[in-house]
Amino acid sequence: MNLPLDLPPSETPEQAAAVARLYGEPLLSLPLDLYIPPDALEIILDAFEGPLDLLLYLIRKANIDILDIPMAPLTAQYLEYVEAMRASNLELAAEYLLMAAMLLEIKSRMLLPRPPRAVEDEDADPRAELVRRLLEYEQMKLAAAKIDAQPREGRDFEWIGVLVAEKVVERLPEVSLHDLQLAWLKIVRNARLNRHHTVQREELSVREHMTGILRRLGGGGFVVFDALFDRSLGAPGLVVSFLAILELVKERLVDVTQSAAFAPIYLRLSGHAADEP
Amino acid sequence: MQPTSPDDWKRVLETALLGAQAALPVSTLRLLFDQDPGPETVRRLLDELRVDWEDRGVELLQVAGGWRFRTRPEYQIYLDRLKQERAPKYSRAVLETLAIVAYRQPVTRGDIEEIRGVSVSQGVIRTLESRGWIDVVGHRDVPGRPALFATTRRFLDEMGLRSLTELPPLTEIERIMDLVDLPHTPPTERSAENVDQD
Amino acid sequence: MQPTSPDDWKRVLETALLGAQAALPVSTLRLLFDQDPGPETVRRLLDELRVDWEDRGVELLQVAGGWRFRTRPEYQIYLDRLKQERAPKYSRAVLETLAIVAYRQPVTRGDIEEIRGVSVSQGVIRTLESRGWIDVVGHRDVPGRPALFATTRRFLDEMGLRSLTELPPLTEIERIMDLVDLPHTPPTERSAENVDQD
Repeated sequence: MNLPLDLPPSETPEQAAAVARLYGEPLLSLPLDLYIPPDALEIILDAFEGPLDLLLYLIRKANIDILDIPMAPLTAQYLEYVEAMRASNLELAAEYLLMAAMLLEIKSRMLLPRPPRAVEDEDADPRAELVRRLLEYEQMKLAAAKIDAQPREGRDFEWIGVLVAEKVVERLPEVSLHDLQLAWLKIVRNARLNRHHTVQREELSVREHMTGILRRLGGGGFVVFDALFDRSLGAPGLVVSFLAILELVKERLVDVTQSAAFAPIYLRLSGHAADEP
Repeated sequence: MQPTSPDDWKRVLETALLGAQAALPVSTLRLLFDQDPGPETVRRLLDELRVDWEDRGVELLQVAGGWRFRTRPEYQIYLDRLKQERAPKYSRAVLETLAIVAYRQPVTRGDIEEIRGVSVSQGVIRTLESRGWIDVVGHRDVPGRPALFATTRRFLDEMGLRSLTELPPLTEIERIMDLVDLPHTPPTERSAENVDQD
Repeated sequence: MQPTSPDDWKRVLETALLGAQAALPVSTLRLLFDQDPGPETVRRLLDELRVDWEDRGVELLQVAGGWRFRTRPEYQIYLDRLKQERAPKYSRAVLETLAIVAYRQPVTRGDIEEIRGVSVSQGVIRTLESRGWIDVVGHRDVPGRPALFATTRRFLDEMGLRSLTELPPLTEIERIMDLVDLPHTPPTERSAENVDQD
């Protein structure tokens, strides 16, 4: 494949190169390494991580001083690749075209006579930004290689963790009453934003009885009303038990049935329609 | 590092066994060598290795699956000291859920979510159930029949309480909170101390 | 077994470190002793232990989380003979992205693309995230609020590093870059060592 060179018609590649001066010496021919066989393009495109990578390769292989890049041959070489890639219908990332435009712009700016007022030489060099990016990228590229070379668990070494003789009994978290209090404090504090929770001591006792009664009714069958009262609790206990039952009824957690007046009263969990006593 | 002597190969064996996650059979260990020395040689080296480790805190053992390094049981009391430090803690979600079940029982998961203002994961409930601190005591008779949770006898026992009425009273807490009245700072150590005296 | 001499305690330390599933900091290792010997003594014993293991296939290493034994990389070719599957190899795109996050953190995907000169696929980021080597540490306060990536503690651990300062120093290119007179990177000779302050 003959690669078209993006050079002015009057210039042969030799002339174009001769225009460039490397380290003060006229560059008569591009270093051989700058050329990559065109049929290797596909491999090359895969091998490079992007336009910066390709440019770095061209520069480093040609032993060009990165701080004084000969823009004309580099741009020509770069465009050659881009053109060839496009000609081979390889999927070319937009970044390669963007870089081509950037190189052409730098090249053309360097051809322009420098305005005399541009005193700050270095800043005026149109290549400065490109050089900065190339160097930063190269640094990260080398860093990537070093990180890859760094011994890595699983690939280069294994952590030692020999079996421990006895299986240690799993420790369960400790919870103190204080923890519970603090937890509740947080809840209340958050809830206060919406509404106020008032939970009183008596109510708690009722709630405890509610739980107890629900447990008694846990089987799903009927339990005689009287059996839910523990006489040893004394009058206050009986009242609380009764309040608990009322509360359960109110919250529709239990059903109360009585087949006839003065017949035994039965309770069961709501929703258990089956087995009558 | 190019092992040549039997001692070198013993180092390779030792390294492989120390770095292994499971017991290694002799048949596997033979793969380590450049040239298979046969099972007898490997066994002899393993025996030597076992002797080398005899006065250490780790021993080389022959178990069902092959050979394996293990810490000696005599050292366990020291290793246990390291575990003490990492006593696990329940998350805030678990503690708050427990508090709500304790103070508001019986409650559904929906109730808990309503009070906390956030959804309660199944994991939180399961943590408390598997700890044996809460269980299902019934179902509320509403669509979906959600489970009603309550604290267990074991919860009271492990908290050192005779009954739920011995839980720290909430009215006191709320009173303190009203006095302190911090709009967005969680209760300070001061209020926590006050709570302790209740 | 009742340890009395420093050598006995070294055995206990060794056993704890060999049996640990993670790096152990000196503060934790102090708990092993009947009486806390203080950090200096523990460090001295650890140093002795490290020397004791010098010609073995396993080495004692100080990493981010503390001290930990690991197999020496030179022995990996032997250990690999026992492995069913090889450790994953990462593409240059992944490695370069990792390097940029490691040395320039915190960075956005845009920053990475700027340096690499190509777009960074979501797959590359996801590879590093799912390996647990990078994660999102915040968002840059610019339109779109892009995520800021940084390396994780696990990255350090798996690389056997104590801190980012132990990353391989950046090539001296940076010195050359000073000559270029960069508009926004202030020239420093120490920037390679100071990555964690960037």
